[in-house]
Amino acid sequence: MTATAPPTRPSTRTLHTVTVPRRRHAGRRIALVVSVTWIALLATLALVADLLPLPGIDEPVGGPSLPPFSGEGPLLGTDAIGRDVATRLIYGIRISLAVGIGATVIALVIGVLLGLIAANARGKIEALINVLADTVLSFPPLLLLMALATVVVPGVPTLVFALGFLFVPPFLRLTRSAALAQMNRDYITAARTLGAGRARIVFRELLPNSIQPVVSYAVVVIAVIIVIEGSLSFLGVGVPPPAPSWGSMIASGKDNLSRAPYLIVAPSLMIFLTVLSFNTVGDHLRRRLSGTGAA
Amino acid sequence: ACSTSGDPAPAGPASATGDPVAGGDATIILGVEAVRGLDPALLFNLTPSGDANRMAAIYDVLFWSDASTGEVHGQLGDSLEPDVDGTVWTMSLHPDIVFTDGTPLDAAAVVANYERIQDPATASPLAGLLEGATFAVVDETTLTIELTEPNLQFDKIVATSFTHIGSPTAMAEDPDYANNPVGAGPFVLEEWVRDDHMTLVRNPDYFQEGLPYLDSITFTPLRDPTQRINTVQTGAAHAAVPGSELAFKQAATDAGLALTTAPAGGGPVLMFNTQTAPFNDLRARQAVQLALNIDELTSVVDPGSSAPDSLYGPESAFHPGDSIFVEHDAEAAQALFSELAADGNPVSFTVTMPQSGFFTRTAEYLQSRLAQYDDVTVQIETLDNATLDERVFRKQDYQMSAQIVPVTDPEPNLAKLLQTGGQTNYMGFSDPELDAALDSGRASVDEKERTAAYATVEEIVVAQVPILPIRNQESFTVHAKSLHGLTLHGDGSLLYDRLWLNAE
Amino acid sequence: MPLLEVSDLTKRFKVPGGSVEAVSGVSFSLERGETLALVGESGCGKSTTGRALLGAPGPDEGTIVLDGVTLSDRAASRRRDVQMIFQDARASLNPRRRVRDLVAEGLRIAGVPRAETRTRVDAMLRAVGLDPDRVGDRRAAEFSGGQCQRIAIARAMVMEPQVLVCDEPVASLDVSVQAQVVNLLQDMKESYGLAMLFISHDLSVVRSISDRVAVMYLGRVVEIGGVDELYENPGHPYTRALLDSVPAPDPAAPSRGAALTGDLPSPMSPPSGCRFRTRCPLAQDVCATETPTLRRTAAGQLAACHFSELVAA
Amino acid sequence: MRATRIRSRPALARAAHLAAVVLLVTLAATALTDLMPGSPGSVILGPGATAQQIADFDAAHGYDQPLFARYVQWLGAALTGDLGTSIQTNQPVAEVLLQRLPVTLELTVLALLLSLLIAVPAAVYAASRANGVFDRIMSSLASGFLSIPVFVVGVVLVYVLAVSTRWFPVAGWAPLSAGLGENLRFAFVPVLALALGEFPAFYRLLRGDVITTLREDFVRTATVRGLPRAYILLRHVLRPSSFSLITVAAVAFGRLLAGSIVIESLFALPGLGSLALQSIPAKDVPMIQGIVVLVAVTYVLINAAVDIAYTFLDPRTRR
Amino acid sequence: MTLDSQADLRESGSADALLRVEDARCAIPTGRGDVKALGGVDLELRAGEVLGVVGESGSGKSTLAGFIIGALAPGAQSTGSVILEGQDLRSLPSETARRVRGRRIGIVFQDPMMALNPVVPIGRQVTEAAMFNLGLSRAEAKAKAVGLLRQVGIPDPERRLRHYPHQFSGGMRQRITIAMALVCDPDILIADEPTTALDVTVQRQILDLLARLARERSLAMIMVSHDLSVIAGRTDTIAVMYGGYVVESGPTVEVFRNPRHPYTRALLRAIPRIDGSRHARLEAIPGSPPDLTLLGTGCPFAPRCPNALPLCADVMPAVSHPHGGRTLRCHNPVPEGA
Ligand SMILES: Nc1ncnc2c1ncn2[C@@H]1O[C@H](COP(=O)(O)OP(=O)(O)OP(=O)(O)O)[C@@H](O)[C@H]1O
Ligand SMILES: Nc1ncnc2c1ncn2[C@@H]1O[C@H](COP(=O)(O)OP(=O)(O)OP(=O)(O)O)[C@@H](O)[C@H]1O
Ligand SMILES: [Mg+2]
Ligand SMILES: [Mg+2]
Repeated sequence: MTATAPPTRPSTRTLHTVTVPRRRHAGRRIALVVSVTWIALLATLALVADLLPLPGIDEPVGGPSLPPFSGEGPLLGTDAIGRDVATRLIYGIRISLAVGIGATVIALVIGVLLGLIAANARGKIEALINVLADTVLSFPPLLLLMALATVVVPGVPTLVFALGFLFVPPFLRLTRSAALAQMNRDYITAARTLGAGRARIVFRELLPNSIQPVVSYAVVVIAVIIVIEGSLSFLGVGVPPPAPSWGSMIASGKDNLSRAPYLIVAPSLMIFLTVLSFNTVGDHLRRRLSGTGAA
Repeated sequence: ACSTSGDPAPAGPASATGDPVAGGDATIILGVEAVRGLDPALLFNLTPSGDANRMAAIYDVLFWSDASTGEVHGQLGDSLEPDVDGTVWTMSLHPDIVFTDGTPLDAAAVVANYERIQDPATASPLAGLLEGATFAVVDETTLTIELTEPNLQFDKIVATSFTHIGSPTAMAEDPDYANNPVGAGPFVLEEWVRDDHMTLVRNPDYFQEGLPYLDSITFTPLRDPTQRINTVQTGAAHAAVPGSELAFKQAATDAGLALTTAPAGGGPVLMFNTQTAPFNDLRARQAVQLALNIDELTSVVDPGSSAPDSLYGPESAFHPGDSIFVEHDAEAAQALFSELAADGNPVSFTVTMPQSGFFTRTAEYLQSRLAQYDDVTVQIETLDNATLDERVFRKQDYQMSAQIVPVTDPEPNLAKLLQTGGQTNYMGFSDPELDAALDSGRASVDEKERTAAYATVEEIVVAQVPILPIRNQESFTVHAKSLHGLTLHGDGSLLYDRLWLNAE
Repeated sequence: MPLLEVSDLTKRFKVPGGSVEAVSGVSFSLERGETLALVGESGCGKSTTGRALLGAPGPDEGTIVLDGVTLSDRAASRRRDVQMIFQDARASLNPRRRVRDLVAEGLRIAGVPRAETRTRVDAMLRAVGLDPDRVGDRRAAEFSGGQCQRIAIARAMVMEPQVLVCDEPVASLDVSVQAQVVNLLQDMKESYGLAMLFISHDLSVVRSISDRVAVMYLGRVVEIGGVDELYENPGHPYTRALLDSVPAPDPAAPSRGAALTGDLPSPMSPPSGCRFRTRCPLAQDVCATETPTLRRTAAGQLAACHFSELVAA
Repeated sequence: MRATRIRSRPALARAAHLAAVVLLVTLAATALTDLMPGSPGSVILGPGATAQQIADFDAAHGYDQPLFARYVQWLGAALTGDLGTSIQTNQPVAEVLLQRLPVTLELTVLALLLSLLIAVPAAVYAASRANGVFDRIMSSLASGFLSIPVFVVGVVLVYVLAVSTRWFPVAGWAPLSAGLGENLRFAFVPVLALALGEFPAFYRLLRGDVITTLREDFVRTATVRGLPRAYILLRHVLRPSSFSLITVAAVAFGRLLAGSIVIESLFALPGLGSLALQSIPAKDVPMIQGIVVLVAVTYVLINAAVDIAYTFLDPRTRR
Repeated sequence: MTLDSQADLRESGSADALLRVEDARCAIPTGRGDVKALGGVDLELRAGEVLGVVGESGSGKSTLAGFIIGALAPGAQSTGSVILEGQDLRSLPSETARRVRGRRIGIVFQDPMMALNPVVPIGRQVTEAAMFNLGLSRAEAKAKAVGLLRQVGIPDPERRLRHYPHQFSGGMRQRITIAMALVCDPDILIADEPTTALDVTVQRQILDLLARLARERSLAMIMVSHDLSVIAGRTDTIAVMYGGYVVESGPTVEVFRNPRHPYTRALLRAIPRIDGSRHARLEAIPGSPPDLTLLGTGCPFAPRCPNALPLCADVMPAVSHPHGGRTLRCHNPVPEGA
């Protein structure tokens, strides 16, 4: 449909898409600012956690399951073992973010590379990459994670690699379709007519122009993975103790739901706010970059 | 004894509602599915939340041991008596018991069951317990069992491991016997949809006239313990076995449910691998023993449970009365830790635990409390059951781990655990004196001698610390107030002939 | 010897459900300093022909000889002698790169030293009417269509090509800006002695810029000749219809001739014989069976029509 | 117009693709179980078994052979429809799978339907009044549910809908043979839990696509021709906005089919998830392979079906 | 009606205008600031008249069309009135106004591919408005659609009702959108660049078709185009737009013969002519079109204007009415007859 399109005059279409009344932005902008602040706060806390005057993550500070804000025990109470909930939440940032960001980065790097190769090579190599992607996609993910948990020592690195691996196909596909859309653009042709080699075209022309949707998607994937990590703890294949991931805190608090519901409230809230923030940022990036989904 | 019922005639709170009435369908929630079927020779998950309850309903029991005291009572069997030194045991059965396929449950059937277990082709995990034993049918209801060495406590082994008898005909003829069990118990398997439900209906030919009371029993597996209690609470089931965590007792009581419990001895114990560093050094084991405050551990890790004060349960004849367990002593513990560190052998170890709530919490507790001492470091490793089996139980590739050892009577579990080369002696522990004491406890007819022997056992365990008991065992079933006649046997499963429901 | 000699150029594309012969057997030549216009309706193969000269993608059949050298896919360095300006200038510029980098790209690939690149780029930017110091560090997305077209021209010209292929360079521009770009191209051509292949569907612009015109219809050249002869005395009914369809910017001008009927046939199954016959007012039975070849007309150009002498009437 | 439009691939290429994927997936499943510690024998026979017993058991089940030989053997049998026998339960794998599939399938289909039932009207309405009160509420709800692990949703739903109100059962399953009403009563809470996890993605996607479509010229044309708003949304906007939704729903279908383990375990549903949960620790290789094949084949078939569905939805892909 | 009498009526503030646009202003907020797409436009259309609106890209032509048909960009703020036979459509309740417009005003857009829903058969797209606005039954609407499609030159219309837009060529699609615009028998047809997306030969067909239909149905028509050549031969009156204003308007012949606004004049000179001479240098207009977000208070053409006075940069000239039914917005117009 590209080739048969008759010559058209410049259209104002591109401009039309940015049309959103500013006043309505206000709420969204506040949400964005709050989200970015929250993520920045988390990042800071994760970095300086060791410098803060906190008890150790495995150090008992009071009786078990003390409620938060009760006056007895620490501010956010203690968990079932009597450890400080606040401390564990803060150290939990490291794990949840490490898993979320780590896995996303792995998926992104591999996915983007394969996606670019697929878009460029076409033919047999593309078919092979498609088979691999569908293989990963059609392998029951939880089965893989559970099986993997028995093969290698469960832990953050394992989780990061496994989840990263599972998320390669979506990145691959996104990159491929973004790259394919660029492949027909004249600036690629122009570069080719100037004698640019394949690598130069892929990395100088294609990559920078197809990476944007991938990056905004990645932010959303971070959020998705944080939630998945939470669910994995329920099946016992999440982060092993005593490392305090938010998911494992919820999973261990779940059995106590009737007596100490606050034990799952705090980590749930952390996941909730963090995931919400990443989603907000992701949405914002997507809107900024694509101009769709606005309004 | 059980708190709600111990005697065949129900006593306690349940009796307030009157005499048993016949009829009714009960649903009972268990923790896991009988994945591998219900062949008594292939007993695996013989825990109350697993196969033990199903087996008891289908096969009934020859003999049962009281879940609290370990006393052995007859059911399908009448008596089980040793000769003087306990080498030859004579078992007599109730007359005229028939399996639900019509074949008789007689002495020959029992022998056939036991010989099948011995047959290597069966690959029964129980084979070891019957190694070398020979059986003889005396008459239709009597048989003898000759052991290779004297064991005056063999009745307890029979009551826990060889108490379910299946129809030899069915076993021989049905290649898929495990999925189509035929017993002589109070109920007959009618329908089994795996992971959904197993329906049993009343056995009209049950040997006790008028029993069972119930028309049917449905077992449903439910993995999540909280959900098991929820189900009983909402009336969708009559009873549930929430599992080994005692904290659920509280949840059940809060939900207005009844509890039937049987406090016993033993329970979860920490195991020290005495074959490798650091716990090949007695001081390291002692240091941990001194460092931990078991009372606190119990209340933190499993609120609602109690700390053990002996290897033997509070109702056990062998309970010493005054505890000889070592008191928590932080300073002494620190001294030992420091001493070991000074020797160049600091106590640094990994605790390897199953991925269940209780054990994981125990590990975390351990780590958090030992973290307060200098010169100790603890790592945690949680493994799924298969890996745990492989690493800890088979290869003994661990430093500290845990297992649950119910000790209603020292025989057979305590012996298996502590004797040199014992079946569950994964600690690699060996102490001749202890072995002698166990042998004498097993072989002795004299109660005094037994008491003395087991007192010695306890002293050695406290001094040598191959294991460290961390919680009292207590079997319990959560049930609706309408369900009566709960009798806990063995590790805490029910006897199904006497269960009854009153219409509410 | 002409600078560029294209003979029997054929290019096919695979499309869902078959293949399209976008260009079939097109031949033409281009002298030094000459401008040849390629006109025709949408989809007739103009761009495909233009792109084939650059090997983007190269032709399936036919030869392209530039200055005596046959351009094969491998003669990459010679390819720099042919440069292209695209219809949508903005789309032909990588939006994430700075103007200076865009223009310098070809020189860098060719291995021209850094300092020389810089001076040549700046000089060329100035030549197209942009101030290198003001625009050099900005990105293409910040410029208007006309400015983008200037950047694209600079990028092509800095390579000092012998042939410049302009694929509808002004079609996307406003009238007031269009004139600026057309004039710039004229200037470039004159000062660098370029040969130009000017692809357009706008016959008015073509008239003002080209020396010779080739009219394409469904992948074939139906008429080729000097611009004045062709405009005054078209030798092919299609050329005639095209000229008649162009509206005059004059309310008083009478509309000429009758409008063509029907639409362009599907390029996947072009009509037999003369491809224009389905819309041709002069069509006879012979047109369906015999493919007309290019023949010289009375006015001097070449036309592929069995009845070219009737066209003028 | 939209990038998600997929050109239908030739049937042969598609079949080859499917075969390759299924081969790879099953090979991976076999290899993975091979990497797990212990052998089937050691798991099945338990810690008490002797090394000899284990070796005998493994040999009897063919696990002494190298991975590849075993795989080829399995594949040969599988091609004739024989998926082997479960090591753990001795049941034929195919039979067990057939028994489990309806539960998971019903769960998946209902969850998908319910989530679409929530997402589609909400998204269309919200998009047509973008930034309105409804839009804001729905978007926050969607973000909220996106941010909660599914088991937390499940646990809370149990408390609200089962334990405190007793409207629905806490757990368990009633097959369709027990009557539709009963079946739905048991299915509702788990289905709702799954649907609440899925709908946000659908909602957000569709909302965005509807907003994009609303900017299309043909919508403007329809508006200025005086057509009623609701008619335009239904006739003109929904269909061209639903292409990506269908792709994503297909992926969700595959994911649910394989991934409702958490919910199946929480609600004790006799589906593929609980089967997987039992089979993995037990190293029940034939069963694991069976589950993987089933899920993979369904996944690939669903995606092929979606490719075909495009043809019906989008006339432009038709020949 | 002669040109002169038309001009007279106009000057007397004609009451018989079918459609009148008064002081149309429109600002579209964007991330970079408000785009002043219309700065105050007045326009008149009489029954049977063809009005050409011409101007370069971004000059506000489409916005003006949108203003008339009530379809501005979301969030756009607009004032002014659209008076159809004495009734101000913009003061009616929006639902009513939309129905009135749907009935009385038909519109054809630039790109027929975009204006047709790709997944709905064209039969439905043509008939639906008739069913809703005229209350026709399905069968009646269908009969009407068949007739219309035949009228616009779609062969075999009964069969083709079931086809989808992509199964038609560009020219046929544009014919279909014209049929869609005519299905409610409107009095006014607005054609916003109806042929820009089409080839010259097809453009000719469509323009001829529009002219024929306007004549046969005595339609009043507003033809929007950036191409003076398209407008030249086919309109009665013309309005030249620049930067959101109508800078000059009047009878087409007059404006072409004697452009008074410097922009109109420059534009006419910049157009290449098919009958022009070879290598004739075009007269380019320096500079580039205005950025409507940065518009000051002055004349938007001032920066490019050869006649600009210092005043022009600050004050937008008011509408003046030189004779002959023309309007002009210029402080320093080209002298008449120059
Ligand atoms: N990459 C391609 N894949 C498939 N078909 C193509 C491709 N490029 C061009 N075509 C087809 O080849 C034919 C000629 O296309 P080309 O772009 O050369 O025409 P054109 O004369 O430049 O048209 P326009 O005026 O619209 O630019 C058309 O039918 C088009 O559909
Ligand atoms: N939805 C919108 N969002 C932002 N700006 C807009 C929007 N619609 C129009 N504009 C701006 O308003 C001005 C007038 O646009 P309009 O589409 O009316 O111009 P036009 O004369 O029709 O141009 P063209 O010939 O390109 O169609 C332009 O500057 C344009 O960028
Ligand atoms: Mg082209
Ligand atoms: Mg416009």
